[in-house]
Amino acid sequence: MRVKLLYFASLRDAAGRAEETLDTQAADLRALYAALQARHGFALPAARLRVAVDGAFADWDAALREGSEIAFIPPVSGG
Amino acid sequence: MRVKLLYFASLRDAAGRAEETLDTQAADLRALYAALQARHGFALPAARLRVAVDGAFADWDAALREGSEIAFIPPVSGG
Amino acid sequence: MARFRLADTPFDTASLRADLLDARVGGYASFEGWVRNDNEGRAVDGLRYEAYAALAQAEGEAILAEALAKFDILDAHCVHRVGDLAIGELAVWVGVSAAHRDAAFAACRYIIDEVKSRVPIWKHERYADGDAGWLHPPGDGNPPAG
Amino acid sequence: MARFRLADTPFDTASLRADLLDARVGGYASFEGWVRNDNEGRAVDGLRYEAYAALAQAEGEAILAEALAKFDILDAHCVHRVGDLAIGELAVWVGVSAAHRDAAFAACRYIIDEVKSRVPIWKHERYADGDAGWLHPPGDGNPPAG
Repeated sequence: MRVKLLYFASLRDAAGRAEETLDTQAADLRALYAALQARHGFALPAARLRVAVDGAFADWDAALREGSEIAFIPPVSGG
Repeated sequence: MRVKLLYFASLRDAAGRAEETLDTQAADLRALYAALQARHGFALPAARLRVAVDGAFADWDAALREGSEIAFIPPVSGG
Repeated sequence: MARFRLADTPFDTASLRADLLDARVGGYASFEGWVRNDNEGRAVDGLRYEAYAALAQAEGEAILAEALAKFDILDAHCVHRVGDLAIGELAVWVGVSAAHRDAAFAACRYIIDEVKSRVPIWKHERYADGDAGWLHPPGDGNPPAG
Repeated sequence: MARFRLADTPFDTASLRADLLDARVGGYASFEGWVRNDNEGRAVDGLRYEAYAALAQAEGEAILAEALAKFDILDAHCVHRVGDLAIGELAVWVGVSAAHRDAAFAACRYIIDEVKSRVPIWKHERYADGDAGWLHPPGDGNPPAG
């Protein structure tokens, strides 16, 4: 399954890139983040993040969709 | 005892003037207002007013002072 | 400088806001009261504010001093119009600067509530039906006719 | 017109305020967040806001729609800066118009609180001591170094 990943803020700094395209067998978004966390050394646990698919917040248990754009949302600090 | 009186809003309309100078024997500010109420037909009872002497809020039981400036303050409606 | 001011002509809020800018400010809350075209279901054409100026000034300053003592704010100003106002005109402005928003909001609310309940300013409304009257709330419900 | 907007350059609050003026408005509440020179005791030189723009826009609009449904207000707008900001610069503005002040204050507070907690915007602070970091509250207390 091929997906596009978007990284923001500290996740982007840790990954060293703002986006990447990935081939993955992850069963759901939670498993995908776990794999990326190991690969990029993300300090933030999934419990502190939200996840969005194609521009809308999604559930961590959702299965991946081919060609979707996935963004991991670290705790926000606007305002 | 000679005092100066200031009237505002509906009291001024009822009195037909913004101020007047008065010779009075009223024992306190409450008695003074009662006399003026009878004279000018003020609709507002003292219980709904505040009273100020020389630019500061005062107690209705205060005695009159020669030459003081007394203002009766109808319920306010700024803002 | 006085923190409370009566203005007998329209005033500019941009410069009032700018006066409160400061590198320590994280939150700025402001409130404005504008002349509405309606008061409790009656169509309003315009209004006039009258003040007992000396006492209004003193009471307004007292309220702003209270706000500075009660809340963790940096500064607060308030300006209230007097004279004739048309629909849509600015009647009162409150601006509060603080490090954080909790205090800015709380102080802004405190100031407008106290100004409305304590400062000797009176509103005379002219209605579309030709009636007019002074507002002396609460108690009589409707403004007096005439 | 969008009620929520990201701005990548400084914006003017006077025209935003003017957009909310209307003869039915009796109360206008606004809130502004400015860049402070201090965050929890650390001297701040400046900061950068980054957003996930598509989702930030959608979430901001959702918050303003919620405010219009929850509170008896006439309109509400919000603008949030992204990019590099210096001390004293405006980071976020909220404006709410209503017939009465209760609803205007409540909605204004609701909007800024929700924007700060839900809209995907992140602050990167540069400190006077040379350190810098992304803020990811709450939990870690101090911003990450580096």
